[in-house]
Amino acid sequence: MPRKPIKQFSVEWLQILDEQGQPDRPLLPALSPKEIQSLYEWMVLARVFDEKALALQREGRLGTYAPVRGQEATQVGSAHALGPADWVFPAFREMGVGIVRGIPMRMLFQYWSGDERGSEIPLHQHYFPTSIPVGTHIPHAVGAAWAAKLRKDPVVVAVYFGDGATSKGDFHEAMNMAGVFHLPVVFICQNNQWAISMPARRQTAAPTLAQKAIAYGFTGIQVDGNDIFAVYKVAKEAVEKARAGDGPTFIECLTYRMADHTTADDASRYRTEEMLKPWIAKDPIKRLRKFMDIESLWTSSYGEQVRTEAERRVAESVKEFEAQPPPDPADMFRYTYYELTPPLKEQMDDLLNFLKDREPKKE
Amino acid sequence: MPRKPIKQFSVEWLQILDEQGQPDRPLLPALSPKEIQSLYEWMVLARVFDEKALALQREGRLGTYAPVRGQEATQVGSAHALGPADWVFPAFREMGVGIVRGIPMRMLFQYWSGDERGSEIPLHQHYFPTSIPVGTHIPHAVGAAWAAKLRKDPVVVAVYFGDGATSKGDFHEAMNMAGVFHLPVVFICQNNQWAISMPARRQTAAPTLAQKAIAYGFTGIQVDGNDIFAVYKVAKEAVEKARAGDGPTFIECLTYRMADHTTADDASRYRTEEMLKPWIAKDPIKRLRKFMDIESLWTSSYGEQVRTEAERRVAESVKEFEAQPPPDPADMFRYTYYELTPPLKEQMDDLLNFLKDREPKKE
Amino acid sequence: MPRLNIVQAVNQGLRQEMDRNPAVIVLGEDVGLDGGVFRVTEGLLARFGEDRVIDTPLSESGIVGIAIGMAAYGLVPVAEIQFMGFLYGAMEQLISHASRIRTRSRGRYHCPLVVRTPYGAGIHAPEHHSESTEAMLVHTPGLKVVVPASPYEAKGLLISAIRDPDPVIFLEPSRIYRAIKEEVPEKEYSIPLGVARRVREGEDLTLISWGAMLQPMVAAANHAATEGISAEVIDLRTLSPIDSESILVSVRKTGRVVIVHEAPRTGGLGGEVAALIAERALDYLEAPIVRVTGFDTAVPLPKMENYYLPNKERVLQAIHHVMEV
Amino acid sequence: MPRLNIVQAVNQGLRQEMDRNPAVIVLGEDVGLDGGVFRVTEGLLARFGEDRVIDTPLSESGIVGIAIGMAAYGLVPVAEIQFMGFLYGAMEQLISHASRIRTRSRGRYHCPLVVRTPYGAGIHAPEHHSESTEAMLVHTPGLKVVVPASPYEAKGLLISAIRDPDPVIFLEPSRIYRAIKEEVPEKEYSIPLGVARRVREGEDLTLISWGAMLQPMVAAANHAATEGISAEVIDLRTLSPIDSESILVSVRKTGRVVIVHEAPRTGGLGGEVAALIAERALDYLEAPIVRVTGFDTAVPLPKMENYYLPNKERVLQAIHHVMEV
Ligand SMILES: Cc1ncc(C[n+]2csc(CCOP(=O)(O)OP(=O)(O)O)c2C)c(N)n1
Ligand SMILES: Cc1ncc(C[n+]2csc(CCOP(=O)(O)OP(=O)(O)O)c2C)c(N)n1
Ligand SMILES: [Mg+2]
Ligand SMILES: [Mg+2]
Repeated sequence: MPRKPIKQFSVEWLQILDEQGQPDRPLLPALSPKEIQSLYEWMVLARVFDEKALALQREGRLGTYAPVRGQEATQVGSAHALGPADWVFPAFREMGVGIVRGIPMRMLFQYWSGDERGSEIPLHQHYFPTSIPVGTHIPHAVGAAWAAKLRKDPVVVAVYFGDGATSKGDFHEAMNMAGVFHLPVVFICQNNQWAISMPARRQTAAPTLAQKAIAYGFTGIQVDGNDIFAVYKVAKEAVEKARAGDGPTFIECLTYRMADHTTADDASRYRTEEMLKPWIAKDPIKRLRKFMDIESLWTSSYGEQVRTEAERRVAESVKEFEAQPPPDPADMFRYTYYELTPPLKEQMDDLLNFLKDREPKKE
Repeated sequence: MPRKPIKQFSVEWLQILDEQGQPDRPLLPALSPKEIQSLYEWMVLARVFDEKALALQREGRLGTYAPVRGQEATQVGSAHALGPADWVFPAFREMGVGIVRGIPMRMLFQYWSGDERGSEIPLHQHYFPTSIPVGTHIPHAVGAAWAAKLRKDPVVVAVYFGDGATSKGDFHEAMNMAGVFHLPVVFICQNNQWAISMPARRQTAAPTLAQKAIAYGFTGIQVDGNDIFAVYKVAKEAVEKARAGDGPTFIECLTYRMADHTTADDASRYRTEEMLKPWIAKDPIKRLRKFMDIESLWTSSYGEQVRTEAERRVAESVKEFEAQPPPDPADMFRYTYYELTPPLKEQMDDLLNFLKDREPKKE
Repeated sequence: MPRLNIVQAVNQGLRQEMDRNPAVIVLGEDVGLDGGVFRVTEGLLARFGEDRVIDTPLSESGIVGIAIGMAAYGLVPVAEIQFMGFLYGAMEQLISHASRIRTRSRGRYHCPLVVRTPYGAGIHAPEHHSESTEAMLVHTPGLKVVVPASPYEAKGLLISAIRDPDPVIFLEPSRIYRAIKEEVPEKEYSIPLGVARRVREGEDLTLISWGAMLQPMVAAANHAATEGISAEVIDLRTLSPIDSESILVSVRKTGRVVIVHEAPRTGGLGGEVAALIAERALDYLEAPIVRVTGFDTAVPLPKMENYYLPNKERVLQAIHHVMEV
Repeated sequence: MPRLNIVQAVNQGLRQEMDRNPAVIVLGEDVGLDGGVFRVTEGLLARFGEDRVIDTPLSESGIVGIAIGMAAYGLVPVAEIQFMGFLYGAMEQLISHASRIRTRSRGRYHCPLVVRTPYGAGIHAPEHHSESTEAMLVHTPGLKVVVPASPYEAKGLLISAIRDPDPVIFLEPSRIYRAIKEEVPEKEYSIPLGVARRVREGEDLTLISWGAMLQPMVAAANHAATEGISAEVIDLRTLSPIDSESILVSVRKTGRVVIVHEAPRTGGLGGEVAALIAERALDYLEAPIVRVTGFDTAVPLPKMENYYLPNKERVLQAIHHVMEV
């Protein structure tokens, strides 16, 4: 039946480094050797942090933890594209982003130990506290972008979320508003191909997540999320476009969750070693290392030194984290409102009196 | 920057009758002259119903009412594509669909008079009661389609909603699930270009609503919603496709809300006569009439007869509607649960005792 | 002094706060050109422009969600949800985020957001236009909940709500939007949140309510006066944090209580009020506490809503009941 | 008889109902291959296949929304929401639709839907994994709300919930999912909804709770017994419709009441229970009603959740308090 095509759309894909670290040279972003090294160092730091967090969790020194492993290029590459005045709205698996933004690792450990003081992130880092309900923080980013635009601040807002988040209503409402209001937001979707046990291909019938942006009238692009140059380059362009007033971009970073969903999960229930294996070969840190090797930016002594330094910093942070005094039960009441309301004041006094004669109960 | 295009999409448009009623003949759907006449008759009936409802509302005999005017081709054309066993999930402006499905007009009047008995639609009509919260009924349609599929019933589910509804999270979650589960649903979006005072171009940055289906991995198409043949044809194909197990379709019917949003609205606050004028020329009933004229299916005496018959039927329905006894206050309690719970039983008895000695208060 | 209705009083309060503080913005469905379906935001678009008066897509969760982001960034958004029955779509944003941004960040961020929404039955509207689920919001720590019952109150409480550094849900009783006119000072003034209002002094019993239910309650109190019953009438006006002191002072004086609300009885805020009294003023009670409320049903469509809604007669019946004990 | 924990008991109940009635289906996030994050649906996919055990996208509103459509068509969907803290996204579907399909259609359609969700604090989980906002659901006419407090109860109540022709929210206290094992009959049995359970007979005071709070309450009652205080313990188990008769019978006997819940105090269901008593058993009360509850704050992260949660000592303190009056 002859129907008239009235609109055409296409979704593009970008990869710069192949699995062997071989670059498509004309595509390489303008990064100095030093910058490239620092990208590598961030990724290693994120990896070491992650490994330490898992170890602490196993020893009962941390609560449930959501590992980053495999997503370091996506996180470090995109975070590096942001300026210090830009704002970040993370979900819960963004420790790599947090580390690049300069959030003290001590606080990240604290957060995952179940201590609220880990969310007391200094304002100047423009890094919003962790949002647990999947996808629900995406509108916050859009609202902040409106505010920045209204204030004429040259600020771009980046919001991070996963493949699972794209199914949630709030993703839709926020994306749509970003399109309508033409806001300076970069949507960074880490398609790590799993939402707990749900593979991405059962999360949606769309063959790419990038094409979801078509519904909102702006560009979506898919990049190799294990290729830090591709991620950085696309993110940088999106940030510049947003800063120039040219509206939002949706970036699907195709990557892989190499670990369990969280320490409370057992991925072997729903995925095989076979499924994981190809992604070990695609490890984003390995890939950059291969490239750096080719470019003579990497030696084994440099590699060792980076690892050792990361371990030292992480160990230091663990020490700081574990040196924190226990939280004050009054804190539970203090931050509910600007001022304690009369009912809260009463409840706080009741609890404090109750505790006065008793050891705080521990389980 | 050379990015590799990996996916292409296009959105198509269908019109069969132009504004003068001139058909693109090869595209004409296979409809007998009698069927064409009955489509015309349904549209006129919907129009007459609508006019009567507005008149009744002005006289205080009906409550707030949401007029259909302008959307008759969209509603009648798509409803005609459904079989009697198919299910319909309407929003609130679907009186044209309801009439084609055989819902007694008496009940439609009742509903809009604020009488719940107007929603007591016979089950065999497979027409779900009106859903007021915009977009929130779309998942119901998807769920019913799953059930039908599970039961192996050859049933297709049609769900109606407006342009405004496409911004709501539930639209997104439902569309996505329909795609993932490959369900027999036809999404019929009546883009009447207004959501109360919001023009469709401010509802979304997407130039068509049809392209929203790309996000969910199935086909979206835009049709001229004032062209009953185009609507019917596309709907029919979508219904057959769904019935064949080939999944959902999203149909954007581009039409126009010719009246106020509801009788509580005053469209002159946000749109001018100038904006409305072109759409008067595109009136869907006029257009079919012109075509029928060309085809010698329409004479002025036929036209008059159709109108008179419609008026008679509507007048009859008004009579039936106004002959209904007042509702029984106990009904308020009866349908909350299958059985009256003890608290409800008590509350009902309290009210009935209270009322026994008093005239029911009227305002 | 000009006599205004609630719509006009809220409109004036909004305009004055927007004049005073450039961080205050308004957003919602049809709040711009249309001036809101009840005309509460009329004229604001013309005065403040599209940057500060934002017509949004049809997205309740999105409206509240973006308002949270705006607030975190430093604006003071006043979001309109067209009817309380459509607020449920935004519950996750309210409960999981708006109410917790402050505590989650230990005070680094806060959320000085106001969500205005018409609420309550009695306007002969379709389904979902008559909700009064204020109890759910009151049960959400971190939110404040305010309900004005007259034009003067509306303006003063709205101004406080906008200036409050925490998220405030501002429920506007649509049934009396235009039903009452009273003198409303042209200049800005505020009424503190968290403080109930004694509408009528009395000795024999205490009547407690808020919003549109004040009217039948006061009518019943006036009628009772003709029978020699002296009723004290309290308008809670801030439902969260609740002013238990004012309630208790009155109940300790009168020893008898009738609570009136239009929400369904079970789980309504009347239970909380009764519980406060049963905890703290039990010894003063001379009669069982009586609640006059909506029923545990959906609010029926207009043809039956007057059966649903508490009215003067039902309140009066309750007054007689507690006085007879 | 096999000794099961709550997870196993619910699993067995689900399996048996699915065996018995082909219209019963299960849907939710990770309910298939993964067997649910708490393993409650373990083995169901293998037994019943993908048509009846449906792994859904991450869409809480969609899950409840499609379940409503399924139910209207004739299925009996049992939807899992992964944690109660994610139920808020489905509030609009629950309040505006699930609870009203029957009344809206005057009984033509109904909605025999069960929404299961783990609820409550005490599992050392991240934010939003510790919610207990049952009061909001109880305040929604048309829903039923059920909370089992032990494995035996869990299976019997679940089977009733599935067979109930109305929408039932089934709240599973995650804190005691695996903490209690008890004998659970292999064969199917049901426990009627709407009827409270007397867990312990007593004369001096009545303790009322539900869910995971039963445990500290019973522990406190046992301790009080060693002090010569005889506490009657009531497990409400169906929160809506509430079994006021059982409450009143007990209170009329004992004259003293302590209500325990982990939800924030203000607007919690304890208020409703207290109000029922203040309305109907005031004359029997010998002491003020006392509520031992969570605080009016968000549930804190694990490091502080034990400060938040009512425990045996706090209940005991309340017992002493009401006994001293
Ligand atoms: C609204 C909501 N529903 C369910 C959950 C439980 N949950 C936590 S993470 C997760 C999967 C998220 O998948 P994705 O968005 O892809 O992020 P990823 O975990 O892969 O980083 C689920 C279902 C939640 N946190 N929030
Ligand atoms: C969730 C929700 N929000 C707001 C409203 C108020 N409202 C009723 S109709 C409408 C506009 C709907 O626009 P559209 O979906 O295009 O349908 P149309 O009215 O054009 O038929 C709005 C905002 C509502 N009913 N439901
Ligand atoms: Mg993922
Ligand atoms: Mg429209």
